Amino acid sequence: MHRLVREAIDVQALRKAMADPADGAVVVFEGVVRDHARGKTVTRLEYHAYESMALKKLGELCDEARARFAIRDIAIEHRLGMLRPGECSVAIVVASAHRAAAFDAVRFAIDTLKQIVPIWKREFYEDGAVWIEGGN
Amino acid sequence: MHRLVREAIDVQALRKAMADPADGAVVVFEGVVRDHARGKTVTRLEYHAYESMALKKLGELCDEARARFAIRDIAIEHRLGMLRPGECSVAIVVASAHRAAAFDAVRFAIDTLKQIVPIWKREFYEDGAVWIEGGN
Amino acid sequence: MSIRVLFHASLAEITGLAETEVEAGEFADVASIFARFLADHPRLAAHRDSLLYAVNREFAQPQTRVEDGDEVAFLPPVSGG
Amino acid sequence: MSIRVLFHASLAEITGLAETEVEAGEFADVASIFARFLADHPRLAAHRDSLLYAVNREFAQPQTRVEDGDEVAFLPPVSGG
Repeated sequence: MHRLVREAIDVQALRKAMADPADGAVVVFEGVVRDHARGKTVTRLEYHAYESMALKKLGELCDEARARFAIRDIAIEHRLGMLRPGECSVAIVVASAHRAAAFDAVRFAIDTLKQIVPIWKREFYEDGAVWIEGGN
Repeated sequence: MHRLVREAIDVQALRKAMADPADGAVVVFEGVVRDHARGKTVTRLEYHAYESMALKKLGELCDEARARFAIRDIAIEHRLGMLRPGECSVAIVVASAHRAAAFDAVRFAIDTLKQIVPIWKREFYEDGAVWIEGGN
Repeated sequence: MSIRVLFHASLAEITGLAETEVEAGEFADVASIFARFLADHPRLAAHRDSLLYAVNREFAQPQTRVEDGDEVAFLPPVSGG
Repeated sequence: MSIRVLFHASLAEITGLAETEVEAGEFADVASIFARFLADHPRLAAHRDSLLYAVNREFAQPQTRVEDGDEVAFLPPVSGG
């Protein structure tokens, strides 16, 4: 399951939708809007996506995670629009029988998302706004 | 924060208690009771702890995670008593500015917990029960 | 007989265009479309070395061929997550 | 003048004891306390090579000295998480 959403991400609902009694481990990653970046106070953060391609790439990323790691399932939600510090920008949930594969898959998913999924953030400071190019 | 609890672990509450606008990443690990183990159907799982020592070791483990990794905070809850398949046996939440440290700290915490914290599980099958010795 | 052209994030700000079209017959590849907009928007030059290209929602190269009905997108390095 | 002795999980089942006491003066180290319970509960022998020792909630060795007021615990390999 992968979605782009404009409302707050409900991480708990995403995690509950993944529940299965065969799972022994669930790993959740939440990206959160920080109130500081590049030495400045961040007042808001805007996420923009090339939506049709981002959905395609998120789907491919989930397929690759399922193929490469011994996991049962993976779900990703990325938020778009204007966010405040403390809000969740992306949530990734992986459920598996054993924990090592779940950790590996979540890490693969967020690292790959930051490299290849066409989504961009614009940081708003007290004195202006900047599109961020390139991830970390 | 580290606790041993006899009621269901509220992962969402644990995560919300860790919220801080300086965080950019939150990683959550949930151990879940599997309905199968060792080729058998697991009907229930009982967790027993040497409670005073387990709390001491969990505290040391949290201190070590905070010292070794660039994280803001870590919280661990481990459940004791009788659990059913699908229930959460342990939850670990790490919040940090950047994700790599959060992943490393959660993985260190669950790996170390399984090696040194005096907690044991007894698996109940349809035809009996066995104390499990040694982790994975 | 047209190719849909998309600019995202900072590139949309520079061109003032999020979405437009060009005549399919006039452009053989992605690079020729970029050159056409570079002529009108010289500030794009500063992004030339870092930008990513997509044709029909798949990453592409400057020399990737384009044809009628294609969707060509110019993308800054991504920064989601 | 006593030492508190704890058995956990499978060891409590074997000994039928979760918690008991021994006279402090009669035991110099952890191993001597284990030997005392091994005599009464020979099934403990099968666990000798794998078990863990703790004195006052810290991991210890068979040769760790014990004294009045100590809490000595015998622990199977842990399996929490």
